Amino acid sequence: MIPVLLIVVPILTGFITFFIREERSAKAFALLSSVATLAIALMGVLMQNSKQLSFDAAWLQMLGSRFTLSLDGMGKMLTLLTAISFPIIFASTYNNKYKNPNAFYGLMLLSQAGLLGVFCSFDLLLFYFFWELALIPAYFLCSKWGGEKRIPVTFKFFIYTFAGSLLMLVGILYVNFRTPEHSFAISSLRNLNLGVKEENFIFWLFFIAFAIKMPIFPFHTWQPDTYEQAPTAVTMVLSGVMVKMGVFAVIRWLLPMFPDASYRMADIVMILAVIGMIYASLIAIQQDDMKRLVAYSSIAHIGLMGASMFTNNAGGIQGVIFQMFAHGINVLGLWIVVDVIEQQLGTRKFSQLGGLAQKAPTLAILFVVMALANVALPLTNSFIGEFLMFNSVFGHNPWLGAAACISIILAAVYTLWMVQKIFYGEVREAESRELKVPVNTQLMLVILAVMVIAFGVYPQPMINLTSDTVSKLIAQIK
Amino acid sequence: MSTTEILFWFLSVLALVGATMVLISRNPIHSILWLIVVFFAISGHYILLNAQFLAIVNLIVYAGAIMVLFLFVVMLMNLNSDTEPQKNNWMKIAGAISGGCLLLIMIDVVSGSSDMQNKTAIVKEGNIGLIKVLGKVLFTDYVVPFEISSVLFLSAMVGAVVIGKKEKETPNP
Amino acid sequence: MNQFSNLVYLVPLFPLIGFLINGLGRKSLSKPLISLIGCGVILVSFAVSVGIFFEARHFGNTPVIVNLFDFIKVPGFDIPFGFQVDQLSSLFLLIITGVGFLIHVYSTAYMHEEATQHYGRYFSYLNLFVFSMLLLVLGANYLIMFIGWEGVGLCSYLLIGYWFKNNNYNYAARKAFIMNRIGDVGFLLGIFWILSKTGGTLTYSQVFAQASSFSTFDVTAITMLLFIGAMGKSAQIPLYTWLPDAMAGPTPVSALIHAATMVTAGIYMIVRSNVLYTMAPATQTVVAIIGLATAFFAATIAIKQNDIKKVLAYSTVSQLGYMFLGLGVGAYTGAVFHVMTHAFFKALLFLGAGSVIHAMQNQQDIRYMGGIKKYMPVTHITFLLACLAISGIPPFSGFFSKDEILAAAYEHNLILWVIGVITAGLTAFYMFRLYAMTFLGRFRGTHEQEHHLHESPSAMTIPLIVLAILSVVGGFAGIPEVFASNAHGLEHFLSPVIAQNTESHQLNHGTEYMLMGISVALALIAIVYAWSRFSKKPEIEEAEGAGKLLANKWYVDELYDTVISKPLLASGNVLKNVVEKSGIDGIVNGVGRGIQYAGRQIRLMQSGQVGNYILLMVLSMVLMILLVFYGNNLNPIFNMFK
Amino acid sequence: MPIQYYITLSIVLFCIGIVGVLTRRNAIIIFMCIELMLNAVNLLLVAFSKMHNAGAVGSDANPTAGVDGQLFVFFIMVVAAAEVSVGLSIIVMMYRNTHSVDVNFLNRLKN
Amino acid sequence: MNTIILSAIFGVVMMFTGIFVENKSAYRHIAAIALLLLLGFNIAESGHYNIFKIDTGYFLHFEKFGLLFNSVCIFSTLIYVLLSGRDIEKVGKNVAESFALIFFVLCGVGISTSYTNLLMLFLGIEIISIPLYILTGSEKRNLKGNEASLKYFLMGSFSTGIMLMGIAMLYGSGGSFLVEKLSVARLSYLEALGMLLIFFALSFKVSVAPFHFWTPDVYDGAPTVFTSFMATVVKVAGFAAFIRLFESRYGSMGGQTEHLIALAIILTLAFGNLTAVFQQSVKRMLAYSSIAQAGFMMFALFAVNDTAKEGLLLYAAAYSLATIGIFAVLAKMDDMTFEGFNGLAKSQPLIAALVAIFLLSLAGIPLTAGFFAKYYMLSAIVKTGSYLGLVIIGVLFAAISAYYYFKVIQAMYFKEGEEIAFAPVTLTFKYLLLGVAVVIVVLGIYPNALLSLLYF
Repeated sequence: MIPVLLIVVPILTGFITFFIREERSAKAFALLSSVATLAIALMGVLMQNSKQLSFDAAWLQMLGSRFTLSLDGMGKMLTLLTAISFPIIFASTYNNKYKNPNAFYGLMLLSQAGLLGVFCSFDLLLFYFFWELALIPAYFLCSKWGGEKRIPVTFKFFIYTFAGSLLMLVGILYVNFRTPEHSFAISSLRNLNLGVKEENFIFWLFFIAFAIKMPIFPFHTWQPDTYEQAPTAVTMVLSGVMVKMGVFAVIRWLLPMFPDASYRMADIVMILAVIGMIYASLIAIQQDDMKRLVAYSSIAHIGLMGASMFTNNAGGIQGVIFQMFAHGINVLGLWIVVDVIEQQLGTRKFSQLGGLAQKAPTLAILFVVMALANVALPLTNSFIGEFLMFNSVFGHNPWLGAAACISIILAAVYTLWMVQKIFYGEVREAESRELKVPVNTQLMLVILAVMVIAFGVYPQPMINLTSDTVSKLIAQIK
Repeated sequence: MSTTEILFWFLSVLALVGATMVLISRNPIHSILWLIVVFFAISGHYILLNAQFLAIVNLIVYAGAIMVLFLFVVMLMNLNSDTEPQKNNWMKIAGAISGGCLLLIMIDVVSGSSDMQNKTAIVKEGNIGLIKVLGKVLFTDYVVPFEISSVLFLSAMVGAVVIGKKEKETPNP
Repeated sequence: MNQFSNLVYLVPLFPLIGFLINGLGRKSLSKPLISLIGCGVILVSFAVSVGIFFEARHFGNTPVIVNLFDFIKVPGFDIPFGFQVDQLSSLFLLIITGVGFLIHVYSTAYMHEEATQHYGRYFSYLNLFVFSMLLLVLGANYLIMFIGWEGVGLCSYLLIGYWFKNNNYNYAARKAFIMNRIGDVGFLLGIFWILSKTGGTLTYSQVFAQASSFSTFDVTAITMLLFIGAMGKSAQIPLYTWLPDAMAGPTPVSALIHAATMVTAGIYMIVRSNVLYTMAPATQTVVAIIGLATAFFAATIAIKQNDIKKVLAYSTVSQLGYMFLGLGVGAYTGAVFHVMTHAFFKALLFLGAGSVIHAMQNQQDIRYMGGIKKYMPVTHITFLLACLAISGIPPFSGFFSKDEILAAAYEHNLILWVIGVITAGLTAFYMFRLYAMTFLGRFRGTHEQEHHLHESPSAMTIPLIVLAILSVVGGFAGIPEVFASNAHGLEHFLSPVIAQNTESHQLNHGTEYMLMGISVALALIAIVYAWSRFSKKPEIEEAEGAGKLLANKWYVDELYDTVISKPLLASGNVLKNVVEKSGIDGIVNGVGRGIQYAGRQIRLMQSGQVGNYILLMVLSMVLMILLVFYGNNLNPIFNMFK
Repeated sequence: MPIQYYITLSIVLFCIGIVGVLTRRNAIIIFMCIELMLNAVNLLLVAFSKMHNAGAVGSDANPTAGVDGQLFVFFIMVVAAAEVSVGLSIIVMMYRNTHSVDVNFLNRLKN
Repeated sequence: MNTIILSAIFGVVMMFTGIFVENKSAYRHIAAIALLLLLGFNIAESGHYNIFKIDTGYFLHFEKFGLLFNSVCIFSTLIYVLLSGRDIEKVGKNVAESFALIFFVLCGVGISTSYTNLLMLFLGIEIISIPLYILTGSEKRNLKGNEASLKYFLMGSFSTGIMLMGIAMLYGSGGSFLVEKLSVARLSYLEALGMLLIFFALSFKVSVAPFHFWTPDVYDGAPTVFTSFMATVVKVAGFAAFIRLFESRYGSMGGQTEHLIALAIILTLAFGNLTAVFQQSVKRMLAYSSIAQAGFMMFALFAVNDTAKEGLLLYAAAYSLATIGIFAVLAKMDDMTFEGFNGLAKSQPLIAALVAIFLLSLAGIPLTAGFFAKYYMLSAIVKTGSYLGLVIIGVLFAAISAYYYFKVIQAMYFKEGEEIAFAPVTLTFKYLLLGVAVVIVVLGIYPNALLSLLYF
């Protein structure tokens, strides 16, 4: 029942929110709803092997699809991430004003439902449904409430990801056709028996869709623009949770379905991913806009996950899953700070910022914590994931691992550059405006910072959470 | 060469010449007249094939009714070779060439068809073309399409009324 | 029995608590309270460390390992969050907490003028620094060491950039962090390599136990990668340029970085991994050569520096080079010994320099000092003692430790020894150049500065005195056999952690005396020359020729800038503006534009003229009939879609 | 007569009709050419009808074989008549509005 | 048979209504009631209830698929009349006749979905076409309408000629007009050529490239209400006729047939989608998009299996309903360019939302019927086990199609416009539109709601 509740609660409340015209009520309602979802997700995480964790009902029997939802370790991890992110987003941006708040919050909740659905579904067609359900509200959110160039940019994002999804749809149809019982259930898809050529081909159909979503070089160009133009609350969803869909999907679907093709293609994918890491990092160094910098840094981080997924290494995959969570938390923190600065000072350009540490020391400290997590400093949560991932990449191919490690250095370069430009140095004359960090935002940042450190110091419970998924997966691949 | 064959070739040549003249005549009225010639030739073929009913209907309906209608319209509009719009030459050439290609290909394909080798159409005999036979089949087996074609006529009638009736406003741009 | 050692987690815990209290309460706590907490926690750690140190004598070959919890445990590997207490780590604990405590005390006076809030921030950073360093030396496996390793990098970043309004300081801080990161990547890769060989463990005891099964290539690779890490952290060629720049931080921080913590991490790590290094002679050679080169190279630069802290910084680099030379020739104990003595006198030097700077109102250029001797007697005496110690004059501590390394080098290769001794001479020269220009001769600063010149408060002088005593007597911990019967106390103490000590006992006493004699003589000549020359005629004008080359640090910074930074930034720019915009995004947008273009062109077929439409239809009919009846030859094209 | 003759004849007529459609601009002539195409089909159908009847001649199996071909021709004529009435009224309507029967005269709808 | 006869009768009834009833708005009510009856009797026929006991074995055969298809068409027409009835009244003077013609078209649809004889195919297609020529030109004073009508008529008759030639050749080869007598495997060139010619002609009717040229011009020129009808009910009926003929029989077209159809599909998708991208007018864009959608429906023809037929049914419903909905809204607007939609979401939030749902359905976004329609089509091809490339091309073009559909959504939601000239709509209109959207969403979540009717 838990996964059903996870999806139904945001959908229902999302629709209800559409009808709450009054701004403050809409906000409060959305926040409440997301907290309720968080409570459900926590219940799910705490439950062990309970029957409550899965749900199965007839749906499209003619097509062989069933309404199958379930929460395994990885699912728990990501539903938890989603469930945590939304209250934090709502709370930290509580003071922001949006036109048509009812639609804004309603769409946000719908997209949350889509995300949760993606993480819970164990039926490939159902998965596809939620995959799209998460996309459409995001499209509307970005196009309606975004920046100046929002319409063309978001449109590109939409068409790009939509094209990817459609390719995946072809793949889905094909694998469904090739299962003996024409089923979409993960259990039968695991036993696909495809020829070498066709498996490779179908692998790419799926992978491109996922790669666009993640995004992996060279499918990434939609991402910086979209992050830049989207309203920051939506950017948080996009980069905190939504990009994880691609990574998640690879682990949940791609690897078990096409273990052989994954093995054959591992090198190509990993090389692409590693190129992307360095490439994105180098570009990040040259950015003048906070959002774009974080966006490129996100590409670099995801690149590592992309490389590590294909290493066939339990530790590596565990690292990827852990890192999905960790990266979600960290990047959320970064975006919150970006949002505060943008809301209060009206700019995101480094060239117009400086010396904010004098105006808002607490914000500076919290931002530095997030920045350090972004460079994967030990005892922050992302170190754990990155350590496991680098290790697996290195174990797969030392040269590739070494090349990937360059990004560790570059990450430090651009992240510290950003910290320095924004918070250090003298206060800019042009920006003598007040910077008052609202209490709610600060509180959320503190929560995030605590999580960053806590999971960095004591990650084992989270790692244990996903061990079942990984061991199953590895057993399947081997 | 028997009489039938002579007749066949004569009618064929007549039909082809008539058809050709339809499209090269500059004056629409001439075209219509040549088309009537073609219809007569085709009716001649029908008679040769002992399909008297169709031969007569063809003359009455086509050469008689339809062509007269055409003639009326052309005369109503007072069309003649001076007002005749001409296509530019390359369009004509392109049209002729593509039509010719189609002709060549179709002939080639059909002549390669094995089941049409050594088959003949019976001329001058056989009674299926007679009114008696046709009428019987038409009103027994073919009554359904016969009735349904009335719907066609109804709609054509409605159409002629709807479109043909004169309205008084000035045309919209 | 091991009651202290089992409480080892208290040692890093107290600085951590201090960090948290001072960090979170920096706005509400008063300055004295902050000082009390900041120093107190270190003192407690020191007390525990002393207890541990005395227990550690009796450990023998079985270190105490305290595992707190599973840090990372996945199929494939298992890394606990554990501490290892043995002779080596207990010694380092003592140095870190001991010297660290003195520096803390010193800071209370030195930083007194800062606003309370920043004062609290400063102490919390210092505590964090000590905490990280303690983690580094206490870790029972390479990962925990790495945590501390990166942690000290972070703290150095925070402390160097402590005055964050100054962008130059920020650049220096960033440079330190990034240079360290480069080394860290090497270290990390080394860790991965170890992991791939040991099947998932990083715990020292297990790694070393399995080391014998590693191939030579693996061991060489691992040790080289680890050494890259050490290069970054301990400022060896080519990753040393951050250290002189790190002078941007407050002077006590420099003392902390250079003396007790951070830069010695590389030495510690290699000594800790001595089992591996001993198995990789190729790496050892590289370590020795790089160490020596750094020692010499930095010493040459130090000769021409005019910033009091810069001279000391290059001397640190040079001394670290010595230590690596020791490691490279297998004198692990010697290296540790030198770390220890260096900690004493270098801390003393920096704190002394800080005292001078404090008195001179932040004037750091020695060309504008001179004759301070009479104003600041305590500082003067202690500084002189430190200079003698670093120059290797017996019986000061530096003599013994440097001698041990040189002796080992001599045994290894004569050339190493020769360059080592020359470097020692250079060391003596630039130290006394510094000493003479600062304390001797005539005061060259402004009147106002002269007016303010007076001895520092006792919170600063007492640590100086304590350190001075240690600098003088510290050498007896590892006194060579030539002088005493129960010699090499340190070596005996450390012997359980050092698998195979190649240090010579074979050198006969005659040779040993000769070596000592030569180096001491050279040092004395240099001292006398420097003293006499610079006390009378200070070097005030700009350097020229070779001197300019040295004064500009061999233009290494500029070289790095052109060879690494600029190309990196330029490539970033090219990627951003060309590859990304026109290349990849260009393709993506090009597809879109191509579709629009195709749409525009195709729509022209829609000419609006029936004739054209029918013509196109007839033509396509022709083509399609052709395709169906004559199209067998086209099959390959269509099969592409299958 | 060999059926091939008839087939060839009607295809030639049919294609002449097509060429007419392609080369003329007068809507009425184009329409006439379409009628020509229909007549070619009619001729072919009748010929086929007699061809299929050939097997039945002299045997009692199916004396009316081929009769549906001729009936089909009848229906084609029916439809043609209906089409003519609609078509001519459309042409007349256009002529009333534009005083032209040129099919290219009106081409506001394009692209 | 109920549908065919009743729709003819209702057509006549509508003609007489025109004579005896003065009140124009009564026509559409009568038409709606008639359609409801028609729908009822058509459904009754699925339950083997016939009013007329006529043996039609030789010409018509009524089976589940055809009847269900009729139901979809009649239902769509009903929705169409309800939504756009007022707009029909505004076109020309002969309103009752327009309704009558619509009924005659439905009669043709009934024939097209159940013929077993090529003669009936011919008659059915003609019964559909001739009223459409008239409807297209029913705005007599509108030159665009004149042009569209003339073009449609000339090209339509031309394609009829082609089809007849094909039928004649089939007759020559097989000696019969019965569909079932057509050989499954290719026997003779004559027959193959005949099939090919019929293929061309039917491609023309359903606007498959390269025989699609009439479509944009005619749809654009015709009065918007009738475009709506033509683009939906008539088009899908054409497909029903198409698939009925070619079902399991297209082997008789010759060896390269698969390739031919694949080529036609690719061309159709390319022409439709690429040209639609560039359009400025929503109406014309919808015309091109209908070509693109035809490309997708052609997948059914390519695959000809059960999935394809189910899919075609679903496609017919999804596509018709969504398009009718959009056209109904479009007919209320003066400015039919994309700019005309700017800011619609503000002035007409509900209608904008519903139009968005229709567009999403056309684009094939999940949770709308359009998704499953496309899904079935793709699935049908995948089930043939080959030609995966075709499927990929299909989805890529589907992605392009999202481009122009979303342009409308963008205009409605994200762009600011001046006050929109939007004809006042009744509450009924809104609720009806809402109902259509609900049907689309229900089919998008549970397509079996429609498809299971095929099997019970």
